[in-house]
Amino acid sequence: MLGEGIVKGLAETARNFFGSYVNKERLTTVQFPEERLPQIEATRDFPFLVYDGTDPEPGLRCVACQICEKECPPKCIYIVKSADKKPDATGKAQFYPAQFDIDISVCMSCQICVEVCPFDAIKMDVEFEMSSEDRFGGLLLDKYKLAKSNEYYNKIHPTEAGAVDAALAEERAKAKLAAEAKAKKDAEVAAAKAAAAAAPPPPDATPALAAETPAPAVATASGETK
Amino acid sequence: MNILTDTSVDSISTDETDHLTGDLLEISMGPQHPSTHGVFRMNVTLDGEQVVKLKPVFGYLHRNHEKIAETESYLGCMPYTDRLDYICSITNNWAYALAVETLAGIKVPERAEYLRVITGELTRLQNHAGLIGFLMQDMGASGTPLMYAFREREKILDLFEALTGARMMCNYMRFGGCRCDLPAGWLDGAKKVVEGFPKFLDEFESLLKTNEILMARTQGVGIVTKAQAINAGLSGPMARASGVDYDLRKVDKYGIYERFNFRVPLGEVGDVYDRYMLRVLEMRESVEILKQAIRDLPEGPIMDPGTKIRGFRPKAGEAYGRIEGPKGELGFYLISDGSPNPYRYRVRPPTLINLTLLEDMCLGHNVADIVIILGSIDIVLGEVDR
Amino acid sequence: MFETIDQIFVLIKHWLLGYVPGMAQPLISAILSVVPVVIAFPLLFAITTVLERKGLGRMQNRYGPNRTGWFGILQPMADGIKSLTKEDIVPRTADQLVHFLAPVVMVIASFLVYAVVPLGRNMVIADLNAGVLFFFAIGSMVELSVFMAGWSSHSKYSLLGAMRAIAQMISYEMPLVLASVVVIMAAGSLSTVTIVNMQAGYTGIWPHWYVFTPWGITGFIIFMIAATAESNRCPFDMPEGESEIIAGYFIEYSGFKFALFFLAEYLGMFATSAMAITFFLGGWAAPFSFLTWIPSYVWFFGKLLTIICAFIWVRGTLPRLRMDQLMNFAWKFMLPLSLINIVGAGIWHFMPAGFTRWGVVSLLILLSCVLLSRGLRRNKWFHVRTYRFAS
Amino acid sequence: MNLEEIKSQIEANVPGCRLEIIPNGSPSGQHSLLVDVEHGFTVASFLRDGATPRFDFCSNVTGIDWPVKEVSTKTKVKKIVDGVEKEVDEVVKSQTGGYLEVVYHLYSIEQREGPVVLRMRTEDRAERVHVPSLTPIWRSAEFQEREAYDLFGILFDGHPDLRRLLMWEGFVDHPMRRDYVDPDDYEYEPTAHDDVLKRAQAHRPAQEGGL
Repeated sequence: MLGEGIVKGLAETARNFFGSYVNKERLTTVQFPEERLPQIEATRDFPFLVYDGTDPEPGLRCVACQICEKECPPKCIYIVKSADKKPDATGKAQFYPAQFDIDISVCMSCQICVEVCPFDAIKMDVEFEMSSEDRFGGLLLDKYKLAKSNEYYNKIHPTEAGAVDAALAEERAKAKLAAEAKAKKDAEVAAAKAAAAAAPPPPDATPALAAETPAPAVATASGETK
Repeated sequence: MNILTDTSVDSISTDETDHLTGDLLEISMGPQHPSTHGVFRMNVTLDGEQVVKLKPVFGYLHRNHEKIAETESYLGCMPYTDRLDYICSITNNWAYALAVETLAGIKVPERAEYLRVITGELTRLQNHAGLIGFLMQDMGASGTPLMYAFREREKILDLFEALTGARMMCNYMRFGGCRCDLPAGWLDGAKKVVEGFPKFLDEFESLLKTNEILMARTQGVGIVTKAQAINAGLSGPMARASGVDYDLRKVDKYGIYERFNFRVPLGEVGDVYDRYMLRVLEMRESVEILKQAIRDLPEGPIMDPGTKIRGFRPKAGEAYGRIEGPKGELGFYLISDGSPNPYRYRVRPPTLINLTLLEDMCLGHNVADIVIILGSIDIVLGEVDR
Repeated sequence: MFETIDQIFVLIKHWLLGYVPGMAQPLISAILSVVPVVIAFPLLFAITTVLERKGLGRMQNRYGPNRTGWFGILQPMADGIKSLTKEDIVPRTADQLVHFLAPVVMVIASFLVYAVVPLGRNMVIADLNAGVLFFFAIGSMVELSVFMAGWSSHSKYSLLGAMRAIAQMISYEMPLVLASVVVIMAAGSLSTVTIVNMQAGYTGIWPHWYVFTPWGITGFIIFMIAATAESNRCPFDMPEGESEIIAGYFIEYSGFKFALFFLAEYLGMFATSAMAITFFLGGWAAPFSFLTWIPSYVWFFGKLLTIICAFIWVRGTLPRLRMDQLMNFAWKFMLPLSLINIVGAGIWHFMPAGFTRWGVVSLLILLSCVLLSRGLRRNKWFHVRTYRFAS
Repeated sequence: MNLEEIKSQIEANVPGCRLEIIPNGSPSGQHSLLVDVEHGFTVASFLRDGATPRFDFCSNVTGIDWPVKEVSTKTKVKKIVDGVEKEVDEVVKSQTGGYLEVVYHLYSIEQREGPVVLRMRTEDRAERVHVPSLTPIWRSAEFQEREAYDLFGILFDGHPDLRRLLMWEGFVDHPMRRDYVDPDDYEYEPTAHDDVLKRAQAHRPAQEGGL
């Protein structure tokens, strides 16, 4: 009979019409500014820089190695490496980015910078309400705008950050052991010059791995002990 | 009628106008037109409402993807492939990863292969769901089927976000495996979505399958014969709707597709209705594959440990890798000269080649049919123009 | 008491007219009748737009407008302000005068038809004894304005839209008129008021509406389908066809002129729906005899809203037909069926009351309906297919 | 299916054609068949209609630019230097490239075989850039050959509608060539720190003065 399919379709829309009043499954719209979806942990949008401790200035994990700048597909990262070294959060002297800018109007959120970073210094943010009236300047984030604390990172990506922290702690512990061993050796060797070498290393700023190890260590501060 | 004649560069001359029957009307459908699925343009010559000539005009979204890739590392090309066919980024990743793996002879661990199948088939589901919704929208169904399709697609996009961090630009695969492993609880969510999907298909079918208007509009419109389809290089659901038994999942058996039990539906006529129905049937088969893959997913590594992602330099040589993308055969042709950048990086865009027969399909039909024929080809301009 | 509420608008009018000097009375009386109608129906238009958007939204599993005012009630106000403040663009090559006149003519024509619509008991602007004729005559003025709009815009899309609109409207005017002929035959009058009065009685609690006869229901369905096409509603919205020819004949209109077209379209839809109510659904008459205490105008607008909801429902479900299929449907199905329906009504008239005439007329109409639909289905391309799988 | 077999099939059926198997160094093992330009069309139509299996599906068509490149190969040669015979590294410089290449990837849908990679080379990169169009044989090559013409400047003789595909009519250069230089007069989106920005800024006064 002509019209059978049409009637079936009408029944379907009627079912959906009434269903949308009773069934939450059918009405999936979220009223945005008032309601928000729960944060999905893996969500990513733009990169930010992680710092340890409370102060971003020394705490930045970034050592300006510029790998991300080279690997960034749309070339939105701009880094100027510092000429000098400054102590970082653990107290070791490090190069640091004198300038670290990300043009998020160019960034395409591919997170390749995160993947290639050997220092776990750059991570993906979840902040998306970043509209700005200034089309160019407002979307160019400098290192002060980019720097966010490790606590924040732990808050937005708990699983991932937990793994990173554990790995870092392990690295540091290893580095500490190595440094202690080295210090011991040094102490034995330099027993005669007792005053110079016997001083116990500070608890956190222990000298770390040998410089040539490319492992993702926080710091290679062997220069200090030498 | 002079003013009504388009004077653009590639306008078609109307010299052969028969003055007894009146002038031909030339209209430019697109680049700003609601149903060209992006910035696509067709120069259409009409006799009344009948199409007598149709010339597609491309390039409004051209960004020379292939040239960009020549300046990027092999890893850096990966996020750009997301932006080819931005509806199904994961299968684009897969095709590129497959091409690089063929080029460098990389083995992919088993778990990664399963993850690829799961995400790839989910991509197919959401692509086809979106497409049939858009096709109905082109047919004038004021958004209802589209919204149902999007409601379902949304669930799959949520899964993608939970896995890869992004809903559409997933950037998920790497040559030698996948970027990240499943988060906790993801598989259960996926299982729920996959099991709920046939319900949506049933709903969609009862809404439209026997609808007289749908049948009247789509049957007998835009017919492609089997011989035409093969000769014009049509691939994917477009070719299978014309009866070409050519599904790369069966033919090339890339990845681990030979382990799964699924069927390849074939059309008889090759008209818009067949193309629409084939997508519905393919979704049902994809659901079957997904069920099997989720059931069998093994434990293990997700990346080949021997593959260096950064600073990857394959040996000089070339490779063509292709997969059965949701829209057709998506191929990547790579030439390496031993440097970290591909010497030549070529995308075989399925939708561009599927458009080859657009004029042949539209001739003699109405303006309204152009829209649904184009809709049934399933183009994405990001891939057509690259 | 109920009588007073039912007649309240009439009483107010007479009370107001009492203060007017005798000479000015006809003019003031006309104004007093016209102004409420001119206010009420655009108001209904505003309500309908919200209703439509929210209804469509719910059918599509979303909320619809809910930000302006309470639950989005003020959305049409916002839309109106927006369209008023928008720039009025006239194409350089357009025929300026005709381009300006087209929406005006359309709105005027749409308002004029309300002159003969009985909105309630004793509530009609002009009880013309050829009211039905007036309605169809003025109704076809819309075609003129559509063509004016399409031609003067000097755009190919609007030309296509205008051509489609003319072809469609003229084709569907035929079944529209023929479907109402059965009512005129039964009522024996062209006056809308008489037609409603003929249906106002009750047998027991059941009303004497024409829709409760075999020829009446057929006529009603034909009338509604034709009315859908006349008012360019889905699935017959080819003249607009936003996915094909974008907006059809009013593609080159913007701002308030566009809003006027929109208004006129909805007014046309209300008018044809109101006529369907008048012809087949007993106008302002209550559906059951024990419900007559509810004022007549409430029944009228209630029925009107029901029909509008049906329109929205159909729009939310169906895809659009193609031009040639639409024409086929009009000339090969609707027209013959409405002619047979007239024959059926004639047979009904000359047969004695009882189940026999019910059976005979129903059988005649059903049979012809099946035969005609088989004729439409004879097309090779009209089947649910089954698919094979590759081995 | 073996490329050697196909080569011998073609040689037996298309007299006079010069074929060469280009080896592929990568693990993919997709070696290709270089066909001379004069016999390209005949070879292709033989592959579609006469060969076993019949290659009825032309999947991918693309161009490649090989600019002239100096390759220096080091060989150890025995030479008499200062009257003493010594083993000395001798650098032999040779030139490769200097042509445009079209690549066709052919499959057989019937036999499910493939790919056969067919290559044709133009004589040089400037003037004699003609190859026969295979669109009359495989319709799927239509847009792809147009694209190769557009982006590489390869002229396909016998193509029914050889116009630019992606760039606009009136665009002069061919952007996929290796030595292509951006015209530098587009409206660049200004981005901080971008060398593009610098170029655009440097260009702007000249443009304003020039126009």
